[in-house]
Amino acid sequence: MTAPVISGHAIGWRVGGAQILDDVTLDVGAGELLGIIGPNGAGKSSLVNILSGVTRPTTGAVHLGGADVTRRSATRRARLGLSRSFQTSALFDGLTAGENVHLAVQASGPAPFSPFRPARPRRDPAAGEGVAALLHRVRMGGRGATLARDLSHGDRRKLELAMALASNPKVLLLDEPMAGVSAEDVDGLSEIIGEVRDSGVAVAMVEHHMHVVLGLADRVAVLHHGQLLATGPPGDVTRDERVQQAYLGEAL
Amino acid sequence: MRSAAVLKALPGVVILAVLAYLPYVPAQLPGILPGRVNGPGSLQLLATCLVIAGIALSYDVLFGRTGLLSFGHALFVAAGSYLLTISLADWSLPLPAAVTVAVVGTTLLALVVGGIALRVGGIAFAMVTLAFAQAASIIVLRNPSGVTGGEEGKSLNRSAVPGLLVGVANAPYRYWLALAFVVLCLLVVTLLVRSRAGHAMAAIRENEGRAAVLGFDTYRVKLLAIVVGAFLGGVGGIVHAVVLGGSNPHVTTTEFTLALLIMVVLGGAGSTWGALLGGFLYTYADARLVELSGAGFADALPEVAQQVLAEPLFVLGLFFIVIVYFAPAGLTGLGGRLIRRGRAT
Amino acid sequence: MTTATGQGSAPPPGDGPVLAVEDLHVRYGGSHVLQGVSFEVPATGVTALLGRNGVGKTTTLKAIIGLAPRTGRISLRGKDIQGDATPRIIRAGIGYVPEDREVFGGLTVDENLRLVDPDQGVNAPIVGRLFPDLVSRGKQRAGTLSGGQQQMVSLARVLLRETSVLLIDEPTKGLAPKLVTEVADVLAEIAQRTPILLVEQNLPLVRRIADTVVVLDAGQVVHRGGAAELVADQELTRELLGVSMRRDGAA
Amino acid sequence: MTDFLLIMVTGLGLGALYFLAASGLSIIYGLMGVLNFAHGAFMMAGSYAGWLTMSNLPSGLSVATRLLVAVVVAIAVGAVIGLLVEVVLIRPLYRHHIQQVLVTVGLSLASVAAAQGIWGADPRTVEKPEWMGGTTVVLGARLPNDRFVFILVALAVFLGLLALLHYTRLGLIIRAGVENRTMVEALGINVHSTFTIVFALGGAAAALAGLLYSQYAGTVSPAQGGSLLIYAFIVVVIGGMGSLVGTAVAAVAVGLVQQLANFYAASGVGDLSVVLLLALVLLLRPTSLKGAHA
Amino acid sequence: GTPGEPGAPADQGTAGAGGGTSAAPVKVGLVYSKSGPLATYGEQYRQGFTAGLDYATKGTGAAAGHQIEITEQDDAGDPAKAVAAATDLIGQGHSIIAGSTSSGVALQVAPLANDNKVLFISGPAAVDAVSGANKYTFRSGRQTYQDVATAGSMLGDVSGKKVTVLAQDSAFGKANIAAVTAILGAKGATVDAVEVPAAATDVTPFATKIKGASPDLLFVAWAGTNAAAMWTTLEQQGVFETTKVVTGLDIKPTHAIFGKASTQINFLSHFFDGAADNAAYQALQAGLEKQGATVDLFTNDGFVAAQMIVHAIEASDSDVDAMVSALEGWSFEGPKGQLQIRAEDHALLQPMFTATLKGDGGNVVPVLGDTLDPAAVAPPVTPFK
Ligand SMILES: Nc1ncnc2c1ncn2[C@@H]1O[C@H](COP(=O)(O)OP(=O)(O)OP(=O)(O)O)[C@@H](O)[C@H]1O
Ligand SMILES: Nc1ncnc2c1ncn2[C@@H]1O[C@H](COP(=O)(O)OP(=O)(O)OP(=O)(O)O)[C@@H](O)[C@H]1O
Ligand SMILES: [Mg+2]
Ligand SMILES: [Mg+2]
Repeated sequence: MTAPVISGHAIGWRVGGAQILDDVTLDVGAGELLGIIGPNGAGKSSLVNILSGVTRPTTGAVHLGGADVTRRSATRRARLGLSRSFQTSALFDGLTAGENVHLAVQASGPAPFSPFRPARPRRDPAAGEGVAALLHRVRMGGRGATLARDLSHGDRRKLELAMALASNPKVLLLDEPMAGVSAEDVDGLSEIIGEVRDSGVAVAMVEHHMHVVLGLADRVAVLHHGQLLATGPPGDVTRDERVQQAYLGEAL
Repeated sequence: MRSAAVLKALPGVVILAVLAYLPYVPAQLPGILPGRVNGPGSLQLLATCLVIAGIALSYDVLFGRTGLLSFGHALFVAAGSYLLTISLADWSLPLPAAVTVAVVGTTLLALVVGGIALRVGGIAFAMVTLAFAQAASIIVLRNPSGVTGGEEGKSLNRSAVPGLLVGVANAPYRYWLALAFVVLCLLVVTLLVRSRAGHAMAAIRENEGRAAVLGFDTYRVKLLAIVVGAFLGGVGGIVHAVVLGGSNPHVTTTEFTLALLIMVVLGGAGSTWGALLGGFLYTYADARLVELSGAGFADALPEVAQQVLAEPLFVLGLFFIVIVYFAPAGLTGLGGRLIRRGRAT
Repeated sequence: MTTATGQGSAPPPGDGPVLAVEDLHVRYGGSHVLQGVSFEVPATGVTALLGRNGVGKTTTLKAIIGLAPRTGRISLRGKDIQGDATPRIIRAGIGYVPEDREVFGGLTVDENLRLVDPDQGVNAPIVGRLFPDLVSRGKQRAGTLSGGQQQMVSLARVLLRETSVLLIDEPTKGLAPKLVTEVADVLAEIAQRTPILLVEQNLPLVRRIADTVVVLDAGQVVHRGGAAELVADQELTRELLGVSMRRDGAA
Repeated sequence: MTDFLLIMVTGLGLGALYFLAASGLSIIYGLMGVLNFAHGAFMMAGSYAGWLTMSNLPSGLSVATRLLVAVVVAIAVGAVIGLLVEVVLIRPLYRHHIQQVLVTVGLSLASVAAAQGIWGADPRTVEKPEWMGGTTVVLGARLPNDRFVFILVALAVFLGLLALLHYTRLGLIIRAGVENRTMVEALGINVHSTFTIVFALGGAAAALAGLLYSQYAGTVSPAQGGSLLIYAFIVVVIGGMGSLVGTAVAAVAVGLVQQLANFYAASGVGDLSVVLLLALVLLLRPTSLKGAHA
Repeated sequence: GTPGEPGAPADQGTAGAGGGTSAAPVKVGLVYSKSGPLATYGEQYRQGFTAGLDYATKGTGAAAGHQIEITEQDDAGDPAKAVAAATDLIGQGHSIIAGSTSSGVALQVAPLANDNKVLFISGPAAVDAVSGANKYTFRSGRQTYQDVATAGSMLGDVSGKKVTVLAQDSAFGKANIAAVTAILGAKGATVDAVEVPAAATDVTPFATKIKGASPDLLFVAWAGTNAAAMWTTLEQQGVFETTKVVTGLDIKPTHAIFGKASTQINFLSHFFDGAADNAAYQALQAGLEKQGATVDLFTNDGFVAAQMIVHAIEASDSDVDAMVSALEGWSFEGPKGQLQIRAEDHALLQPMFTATLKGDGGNVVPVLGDTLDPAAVAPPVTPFK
């Protein structure tokens, strides 16, 4: 395996007197997909927040592409090649799907808010094609002109993914991308995520749909009460008795 | 594609061309304009309306485009206006230098004030900008070392500006100056809206948290919006001072910012022509309602009602509420809706 | 009165449905989301409302309690509630668990519950029995709860009051597998006393607790029947929902 | 020492007036997220209602009696105005916070202009009970009696509102409704009436503040409410946007800082002391101002 | 064609041709506050003007055979509106503008008069800078200097006395402080000032400072809305016990705001009901009565403005320079006594009054103290720039 693209070292996070995360160390390499599972409230979203820079850890360090980014803002990390999605979808509801993606492309490009550069250079078809390609990549080719607020749930999640991909990220953090997605779309989404991973991106995915995690993940990390309970290939982890007891139960 | 773009820009160009030609139109429009259209009174009124329209557009960069509710935009207009009159009169600078001082000074002020005020967001931002503008207003009224003229204002040093801009007979030239300012605002705002900055501003207006995570430095984008708005507002202040022959403390007040807000909403926030239309109509109505109230149209009403109707702000305030209510997209939005409905049936 | 025992509420007239929806239409601006939906919720058990993303399942629930602009006939225990305002409909005996939890993030867990039942809050017996995790978190602001914990608050909220039918929208969305099982058990238990109209994507769960199913597609009901039969019929599930059950069972 | 005592007591009195002016604004903002720009107009309504009541009651009654009646009338008028404004103007714009602000801006412009049209722009004198116009000498300082009244009223309003918010079901429903009105309704609770009550409360508090301020100023004028409103805004911002306790602390701080700066500091500092205080709070603790509710 | 011109010659041609036989009317524009914060001042001015025009034209409304046509415009106290209105009036051929209720308006309109060579007669605006502003600007009321000089007269010999000015920290306040320092300082008084910030709500700190310094004379220059609170505080803190307090007497409706202090204050006054008695005063009183009004502070300014305008038109109906020459140095009788327009800077030299208030039923009314000679309160000459 290649050197890890993103890693967290001994991450701890205390808030309101509670130790939410405790000594969590994990990493993801290029072209690798790490599944993060664990009971509700285990600290998965908190971990994603810390890796992406939305919250600062109390202890420990985050490295991105070899550099220590623990003190860098979310914006800086985004520009260093980190992308993420949210547990509850966050889109520009008043804009169309195409515009949403376009903004994501612009945000990750050079001079993202220069007042002196047109947002859509007339003679640069590449920009427009980029948007179309991204939409196509998440199987939303025909929906570019639909307002985000009018999209169905599954399409919203796909759109989020397209936006996360707009920056050609080195690292992609996904927080429950399949939540509330119908069975049919789950298949589509996992296929897309698989393609992303195969293109060489380091992907970390929090997800409760076990069959998706098992189908996609190269390695799985299990969080429990803020601690790393187990890491390893999916098969090993699901056989781990503690994992079964804490997380899987008698799965439906 | 190209011809479509030309077609889209056509109405605007026609409107501007008609406006530019007005000083050659000797017609009388009784009730609408005082005296003939190209008389000094009418042109002075129209010039004032145009300047304020441009300033309203500068405010729309913050409010309509970026979603920043600022109650302190007056500060920048006042800075442009006072810096010009003070540099001309007290520092005896030549006109180009004075204009430079006013523009640069206003922009720097925007950087400082915006930099501090943007440490908070939403309604708190509105209130903080209000407090700053209020402080500026107080300073102007205190007349420090006699430079601002306090509540009496500061008149323009007429010997320092070209003769063409002074005197009643030269009203057409001041009118064209105001029109040129509007064109400048239109160009800057149109280019800004199409630029990456404009799109980033729209993103912040829609969902600021999301924009931040996408990688936009929202603080800087908002600061940019404030600076661009302040730049145009400052230029507006300069033109305002020239058109009116001086600075007066009214432009420092909260009422002035509130009026700008009303204009923008009236015309349609986030719409270039909307802000211009709103600014123009508000100023026009404010000036003409005073006239009309004396015209006796309300004689049939009881005296109290007459007294109340004689207050332009009462009429404007109520009208504004009605607009917010029934045409939240402003007059331009309403117009668009009517046109679409007309086409549909 | 505080547990969902159903005693005291008037029994449904005969064996008739507790909730009947007839020719329900919902339009949002230009789009006609529901185009004449009709179905009934029997007085016992779980009725599952199924369909692909965006067909209007959530909209159906919202329309029933007056949160979506609707036309048609909706009656609760034979009484017409179509024109009523939301709070009235709710007080007539409907409990609603929204799709995205919608807990009050600024309020504590306890306050969230006291909103429904001023007297008990987090110490209500039913909370202790079904969601022990919440009891110790009474003073935590609900906005800082994990997604799953918020779902528990949302569920607990409707169980504090006595209702004749519960409308529950994707209760297992974002829940850990173990919790999914637990919630399924809770729902099954509740359903013994109070009928449930359940929107759910998780077919195994539907198979486990639902008695009847109603499938929506393109704004209309395309299938009604027993839950077991539908889930067993792979052809039909693929046709109606675009999936087959095989692989799901493998986990 | 004598001077210091006098400055402190009048500073507290001023703080009390600021708190009264800000309290209505603060609860309406804190609970409903509505920045009520018409608050100044509410205050003006209170002061005019009081003035009209006092001048229309038979002059045989003592001034104090007439003042008490005026207080009741003003509070009632404020509550009714608040109620009407909420039902007619605010409610239909639910969720559109900016539009709500805009409507109140329009309302404040229109109502001040209307008052100016009806009663003129000039200040009108109001009567003041003999005792309230007098002073009590403590340690050589002549402490104006009316400040004690202001302080006591402000304290009563503060405690009353605090209790209402935190110990009543109404407070709970309001706080929930601010976040998600639809969901409160979906739990079977009628929020409309609750919000109307909040606005009526805010209106009543504003009217009371307006009336007391006119007692302090000795006059009523259309512009009075607006001038007090600026301070109310600053107090609400420094206090942390909608926190009642914060508002109270900030009101006292602003009142004291202003008086102390005016007495001890060079002219010019006193002038801007309040804005400087605001900038300082902003630079040091921006997070406390991000808009916590209740 | 030339912008702004094309239609003009034709327009004016017809107007001019029409007036071939009988003398053409002279158009006079009044730009003053009909609405806004100074509407009451404006109303008084207008009432006085009507009475004055009647008096000066002997009821004909014409001077030297020219009908005087009055056009009124409201400036709402806003200089921007005033400039627009004046521009409009000048553009329509008005060669005489009068009005300016507020100082801000006066200072912004005065340059217009110079730019366009029209006669401007400023109204109630008190700012000193109107005198000596330019050749075409005159005033029909008093100026701040005359107010202050009147106050100074009340102290008798001020040499070695301590004088404090309590003023708002604004241009108006600063002008008063400067005037007091110049006038009374020159006579040997030590003058200091307590400036109250515009943002101060409560004046207790300032009253305390004054009490501590206990000056011989306190001159109060206050134009704010919280005047009543200020007087109450001065009274409560016992300033009147040790210090002689002087201030200007404002319009009638404000006489009540002095509260308990009213009988302890010495007032200087520009004009009030019963301040003088002569033919002009009686004409003013009668003229106001016809309009259902009574004599008050600014009715004088309107009356005098009308007198000046009629005098100017009698000199010439269109040559503004001739009007200016006729007015310069003119001496005449106005309602408050003998007035003279000083040629060097167009200051209006006029008598001033002192007064006290006395209770009269529930009301307070002013009582005349001294009448000061115009020369005793004459401002220094500020020649035109
Ligand atoms: N600001 C906070 N204050 C107090 N507790 C918090 C805060 N933020 C999170 N928590 C707690 O930290 C724990 C972990 O939360 P987190 O959202 O990371 O869980 P999760 O693993 O993503 O769960 P889920 O699968 O349900 O989304 C939860 O118990 C939550 O209540
Ligand atoms: N407020 C609204 N305005 C406009 N369209 C809406 C609105 N709410 C829902 N829709 C549209 O109505 C359709 C049905 O939405 P609904 O949320 O009911 O679907 P659903 O079946 O619950 O889907 P999911 O499985 O994703 O939850 C969707 O196409 C959606 O975009
Ligand atoms: Mg989570
Ligand atoms: Mg749904």
